[in-house]
Amino acid sequence: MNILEIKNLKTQFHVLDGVAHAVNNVSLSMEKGEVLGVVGESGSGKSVTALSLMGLVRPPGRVVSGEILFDGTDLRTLSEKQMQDVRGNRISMIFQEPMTSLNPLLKIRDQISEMVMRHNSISKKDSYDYCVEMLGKVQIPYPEKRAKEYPHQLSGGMRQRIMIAMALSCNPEILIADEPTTALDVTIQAQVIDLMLNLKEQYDTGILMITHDLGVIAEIAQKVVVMYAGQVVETGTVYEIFDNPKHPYTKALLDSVPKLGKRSKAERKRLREIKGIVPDLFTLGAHCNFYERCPDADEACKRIIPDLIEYENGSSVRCIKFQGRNA
Amino acid sequence: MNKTILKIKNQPNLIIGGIITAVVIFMAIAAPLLAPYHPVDDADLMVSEEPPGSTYLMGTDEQGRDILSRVIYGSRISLSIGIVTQVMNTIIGIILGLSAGYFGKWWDDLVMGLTNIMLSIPSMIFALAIMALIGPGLINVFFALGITNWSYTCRITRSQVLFTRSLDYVKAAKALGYGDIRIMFTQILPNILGPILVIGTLGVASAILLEASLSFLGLGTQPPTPSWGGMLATARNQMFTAPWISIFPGLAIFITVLGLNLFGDGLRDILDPHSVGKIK
Amino acid sequence: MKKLCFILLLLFTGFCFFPGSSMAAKSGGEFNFIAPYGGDLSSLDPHKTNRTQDYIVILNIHRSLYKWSADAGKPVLALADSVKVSQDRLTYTYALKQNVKFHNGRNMTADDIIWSYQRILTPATASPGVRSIRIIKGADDFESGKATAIQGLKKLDDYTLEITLKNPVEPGFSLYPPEIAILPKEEVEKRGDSFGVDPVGCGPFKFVNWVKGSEVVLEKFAGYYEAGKPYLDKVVYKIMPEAASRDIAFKVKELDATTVGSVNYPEYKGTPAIAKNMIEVAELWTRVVCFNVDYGPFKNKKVRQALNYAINTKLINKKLLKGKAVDPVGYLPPSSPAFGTDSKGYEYNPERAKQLLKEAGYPDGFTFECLGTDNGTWGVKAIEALIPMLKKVGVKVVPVRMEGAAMSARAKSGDFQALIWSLDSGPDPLSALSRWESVNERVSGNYSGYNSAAFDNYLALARVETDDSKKMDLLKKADQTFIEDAPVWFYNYNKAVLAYHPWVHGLQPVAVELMYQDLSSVWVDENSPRK
Amino acid sequence: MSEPLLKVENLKVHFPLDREFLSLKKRYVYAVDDISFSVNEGETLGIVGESGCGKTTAGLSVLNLVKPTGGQLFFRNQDITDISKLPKEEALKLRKEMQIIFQDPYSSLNPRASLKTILDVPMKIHNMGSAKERSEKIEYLLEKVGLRLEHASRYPHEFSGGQRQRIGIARALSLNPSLIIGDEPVSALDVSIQAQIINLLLDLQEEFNLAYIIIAHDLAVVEHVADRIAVMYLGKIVEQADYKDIYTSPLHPYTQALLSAIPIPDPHMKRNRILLKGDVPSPIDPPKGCSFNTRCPKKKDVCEQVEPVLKKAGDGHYVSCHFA
Amino acid sequence: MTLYVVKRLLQFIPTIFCISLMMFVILNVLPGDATTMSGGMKRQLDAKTAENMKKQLGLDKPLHIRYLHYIKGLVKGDLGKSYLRSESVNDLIAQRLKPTIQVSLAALLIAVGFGIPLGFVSALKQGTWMDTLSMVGAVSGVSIPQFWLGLILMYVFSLLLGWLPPQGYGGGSLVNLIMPAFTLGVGYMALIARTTRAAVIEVLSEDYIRTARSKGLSEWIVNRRHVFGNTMILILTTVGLQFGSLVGQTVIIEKLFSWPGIGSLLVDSIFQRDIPVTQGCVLVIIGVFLIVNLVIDLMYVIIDPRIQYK
Repeated sequence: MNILEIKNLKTQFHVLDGVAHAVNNVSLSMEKGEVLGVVGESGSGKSVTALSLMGLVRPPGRVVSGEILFDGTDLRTLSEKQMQDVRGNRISMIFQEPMTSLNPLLKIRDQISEMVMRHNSISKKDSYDYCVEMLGKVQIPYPEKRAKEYPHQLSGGMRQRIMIAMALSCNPEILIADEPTTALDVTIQAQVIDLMLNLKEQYDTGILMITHDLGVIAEIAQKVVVMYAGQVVETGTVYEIFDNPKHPYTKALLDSVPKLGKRSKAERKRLREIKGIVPDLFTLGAHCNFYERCPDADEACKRIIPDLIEYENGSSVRCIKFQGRNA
Repeated sequence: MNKTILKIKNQPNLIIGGIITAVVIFMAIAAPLLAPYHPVDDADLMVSEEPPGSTYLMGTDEQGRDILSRVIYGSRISLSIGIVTQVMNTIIGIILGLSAGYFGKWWDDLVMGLTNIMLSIPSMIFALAIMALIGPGLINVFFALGITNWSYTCRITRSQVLFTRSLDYVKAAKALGYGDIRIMFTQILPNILGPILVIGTLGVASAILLEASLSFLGLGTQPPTPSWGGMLATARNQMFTAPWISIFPGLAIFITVLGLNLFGDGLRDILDPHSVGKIK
Repeated sequence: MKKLCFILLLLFTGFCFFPGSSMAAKSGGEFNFIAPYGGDLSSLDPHKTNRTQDYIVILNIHRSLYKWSADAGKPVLALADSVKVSQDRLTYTYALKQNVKFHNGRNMTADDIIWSYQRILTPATASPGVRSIRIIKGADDFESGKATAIQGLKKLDDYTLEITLKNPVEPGFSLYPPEIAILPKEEVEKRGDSFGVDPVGCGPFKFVNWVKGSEVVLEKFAGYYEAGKPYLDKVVYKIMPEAASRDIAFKVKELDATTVGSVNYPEYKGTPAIAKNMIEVAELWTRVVCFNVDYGPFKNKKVRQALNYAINTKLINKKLLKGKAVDPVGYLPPSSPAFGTDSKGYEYNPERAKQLLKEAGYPDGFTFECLGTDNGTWGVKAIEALIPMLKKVGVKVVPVRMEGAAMSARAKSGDFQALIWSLDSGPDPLSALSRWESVNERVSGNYSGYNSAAFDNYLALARVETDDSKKMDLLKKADQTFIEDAPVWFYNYNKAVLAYHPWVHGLQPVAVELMYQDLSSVWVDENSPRK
Repeated sequence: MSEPLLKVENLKVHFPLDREFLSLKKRYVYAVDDISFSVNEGETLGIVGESGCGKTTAGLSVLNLVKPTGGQLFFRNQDITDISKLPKEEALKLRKEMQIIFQDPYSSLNPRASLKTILDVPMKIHNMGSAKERSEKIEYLLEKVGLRLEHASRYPHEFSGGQRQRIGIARALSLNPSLIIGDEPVSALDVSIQAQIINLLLDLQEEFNLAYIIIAHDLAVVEHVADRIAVMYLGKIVEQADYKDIYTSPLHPYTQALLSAIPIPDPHMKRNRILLKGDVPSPIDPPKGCSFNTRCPKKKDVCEQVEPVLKKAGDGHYVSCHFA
Repeated sequence: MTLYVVKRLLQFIPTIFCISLMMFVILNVLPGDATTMSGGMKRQLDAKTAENMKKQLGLDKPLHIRYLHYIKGLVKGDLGKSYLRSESVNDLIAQRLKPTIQVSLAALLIAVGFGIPLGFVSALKQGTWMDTLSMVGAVSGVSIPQFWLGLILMYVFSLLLGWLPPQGYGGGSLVNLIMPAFTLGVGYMALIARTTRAAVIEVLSEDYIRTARSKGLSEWIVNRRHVFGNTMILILTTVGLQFGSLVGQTVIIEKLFSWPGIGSLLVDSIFQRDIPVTQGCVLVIIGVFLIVNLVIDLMYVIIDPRIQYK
């Protein structure tokens, strides 16, 4: 049973330079309690997809078309009021920048309790107690004390834990994590990822993990969606993606990352690079978005916009050269 | 380039303000061509205080001078007051702010101390004291207002310099062997002109108003110089007996200052959308 | 007897104003007046201020030995019932009123007058009134510390005072001004400096309070020596330097009376309801542009005359000042006893002016700077009006607006070419003209630096002349000489105008300064919003 | 082996904090606290560490962009601890020798200068040839870093992040330096661009025999480019070794934790993580004894008392731990 | 905190000292002195009396001696004695300070009361006609010469409508306060509205606002709880800095409305060359500015937990 299914989502930004096709016909699905990794470089549309899903795209951005089926309901048909009931309650989100994502003027417990009280009929006092409990769950030392502190008194790692505590405080069905560890140091990142996985088990929350870091994806995700220039180019299980990538972009991406401990004197010279740059989202042509950079591209790629081909349940790839499972 | 035009198109403030400013500047430049009479010499007491009519479109003042001509010539005076004083303020502010922010240490302390002192003296009062010292007159107004209002520019320049100085390209310039002066004027200054320009534009507006206030106290430009502030101040006693004498210069000030303010606001929105916090 | 006469007179005047009115109807009510000159008052200690603004109020708190009578056009006795003058006109013996009380309840005696005059003369007081007291014999010795008392001041008994003068001059002119007020010694000493903000006098009104920068409130002094007066219960002086604000305040009936500037003059004149309630008076102030006779072109008499011919003075007075001025003849105004009825001033004659300039060696004219203040009547505004007129004869005038204090400093130092000012030209014609004596420095008011032996001579003769009409003749001749020499451009004599609401009665045409209204005889009828 | 190109001895950089009112004690941020290292010609030294460990400050102070508080710097045996004290000519010559590439491609280029200006002015300052020669050099540099000549008149905002980083590299190269400090040169770039820049750096090193100091938080990147790696923690070097030794035989518990924390892009590799407790302490009040003792899984009493010294643990392998 | 306040108060000393020196020099070299004639003077003092007066006032002593004397008094909190008025400057200012503070605070209230909502509306409706209208309206306020506005208001509300008294203090009653305060506050209002608008727009783009929205909070709550406070932090400084110039502007307003404040006292005393009074007024106005800004800084502590003064 898919708890979330996005179909043909299109989100555009109407700015002075023209129209940016930030999310261009994205479809993906996610099962209850699963960790879905969305990987892509900057500008691939992964964050905008998440914001579209939350109904938090602000002008000049606009969700143009598509369906966002959450537990069978199309979120796009809900009123703003109904959407507010979903946000934070059934779907919650944590962001990349823990340093700026909390209101500097409010105490931690107030920031958490305002959300708990918004979605549950609970007294302020109880919500404070609950807040302390949640802080304990995200392994914040001295939760009673911390709850009364302000964000600036906490380190980045702490704040991200608080964001997680907050996001989980209403027992959401889906937690969207938009690059939750990118701004953190490696050792702290390890702590946070560890924490998220633990909590996922505990709460049975599905996680939509958005990141550019293939390492993080490999560690946490069960299923992976690879995005490029506003489109999904490949989906599959984490093993499929990493062991046997189908799309040339996925392949190139995996090859271009320096891998720890894999280096020898000879290998030092050659990291595999992807030539060129990410295409301009304002001027996408009627062709495969990756063709300019693709090592395998030919004339045909220049003429056709490839479809996302599903070759197995839940696995698909967007490439006209793809010939089937073992090609 | 195209993008800039698009940006401007989206700023009604900037367009309205820009048009008004342009018209006033045009008026100032082309005053001798536009004005039907000489603003000072063509006075005739026989026709004093004529209401607006076909001969005198805006009427005449108590000396029998054509108000339209005086308003047109007045744009020269009032604009030059605004611009000259603001250029002076800006130059002082930039030099002090730039050097203070860049060199820091005791010089910074000194400049900031001075700036804070200047900031705490209301400009009206400082200008008043200076004008009392040197007496009324156009050049004196330039001077008095030109040395009173630099503290804002200085402060903002300094804070911008502090911010810009920490940027990597300034470090790179240093590593590349750029000298201090070169860094200040080629690496830092061009990148902080935006907010300074905005302050300057708004400053032009406030200088025009300040001159009007000084004129009210009898310390503005020297009659018969047709400055709008001076005209308005002189005519204030006739506001109800011969309203046209005060209305037209008053409107000229209002429209020009409004235009400059809108222009400045629009400029800020384009150049420096997040500038509020930087004033600190 | 006297008292009876007085009451009769009072009743008579009362009937004239408002037939059927009684004393009771007259008394009571509040009167909102103005203090229009410059900013706030400085001090209500008459001996320590020289500002008209302060005198307007001081006048009604304090009393001097004499007071100005608008009817008589000269000073009359105030604190004395009568005076005996000696043959040589040097000794005056005053029979002081016995019912004059200070606001603290004490009777005023000759000692108070002596003490007050000594205080004025004491250098530490730095009083502007010293000049007035210097007419008394022995004043110089006292001033320089050589004597401990003024020789010419003698108390015969508590209510009899003898004053001996240096010269046979009319002492009333010197002793009437508000700054020569008689003060109660004990109150002055008790209060020290703060006497200026909490004055005690013997005038018709008691000081109540002074909201600095806004208003001064006085209330009726029940013990005032003129029976039945004052009528008003309360007087409020609003400190209002802005003419436009005054105009509105008057129109909304917040003021009972206001001074009218030239700007509003035609309007007020043209409004019948107001026009019939206006007092106009040719004040004893002459407005002139002083030419600095030490400055190049102005050394030549012809140039100065030429400028007088070149300016259409009447047009300026008519249009710029809207007729709120009296066209000039000489220095002395028409209300002065020495006004030369047969003397003629300068007429507008640009041809003559050109001719004279040519003769003087300035056929192409010249340029000069003229200083002036911001004043609406006798400030740079008037100089501006000269620009086109003088341009016609080739002379360029550059107005230089200055603040009063700065200009005054330059006037005194002689560092100017010309300046416009309003000069005090009365009430005593001799002292008015003596300003221009060559012995006087610029510091003492001879701004032009006028220096004429003939003029000096007339004045010297007039000073010792005991026959009044001969004296006046001499002064007329002096004025004529002054016109001829034209060290100034004769601009106008001030026409002061006071407008009041119909419920106000008893304001007087005071020629020395229209704002010097003695409010003791002013009353308001029941139409007043404040009664 | 000949003398190293750059020798850093006991470098200290302490930033004073604003003094508190009425308090006599001045407090400092101990950003870099007594580190020593050296770089040979043509060699790459990698410096890794987490944010706030002082690695960037160390790099900047080598270039005299931050004044060292203590210690000495030698470049080709010349004392360069304070370049500003040297004669102007001399100082300029030294500036030429060492250049820097920054992390953020957006703030490292003057937005108001065209590419040509960015490259031309430094050469002009150093009197490198006539206008024509310089413009030829610009052409050559652009080609080297993979940009085209027609780009020369453009302004930084017209380039993508990767291209900007190339401009930064061209700018550093323009003076023919022998040492380039790369301060997180690829961490702000997308994965696909990262590889391009790493390859470019490696190519240039080979061609011009450049020495690099690559400062980064990403151990994988550093390991890929460096010959030797120094690991920094709280202003100190805790371990220094050949790139291979760091990975295969890390001795310091911090290095071990760091290595284990790095996510590997391989779903089959589920490792045993060494999870460190808590956060990095503030460099204003570094812990007594071993600076890592607050988080160290192997902590003993001695660690709280005695500060370990950097000791030799193998061929070119140094570590500062009581138990390594 | 107390320590911080003490520290700040101590920092006032050099500022006040510098300003007093600066103003002392400027004022004492002004042409003319207290003995020369100025507006409304009846007659010229004769030379001897003028000299006398100068001696009484100590004006015959050299400048630095006078300054030393002045500073000695200042240290004791004594601003000296007026040259022309029979009062000490302390007393004079004490009487006039209250009206000025009253009118300034009322103006501030009007400015803030209208300016902040206007700025909010404008920012929340950014780009709409309401935005343009509020901003043009706000900017208009700052574009009218104050004395002109004052006279127009006087004309309309006193003469035509008869609602408000045209002038005077009226014992500080509200009806007397309205017009001067409005005239003074309207320009300031524009500034606050503009600053607020920019601040709100800035705050709206912050990450924590997105977080707040992601929690399911309604727009109203987001604005009230998250936007408002953070906006205040951005505009407080402007409010404080501008309050100084507001007090400076009372010079005009007080003259116009016969308001018995320190501004009109200052103008009068400049024109009368009553230097101790001028000096005193300037120092007090600056003192007010410094204290207001100290209060603003302390308000930061209340609003912004990140700021702690020790």
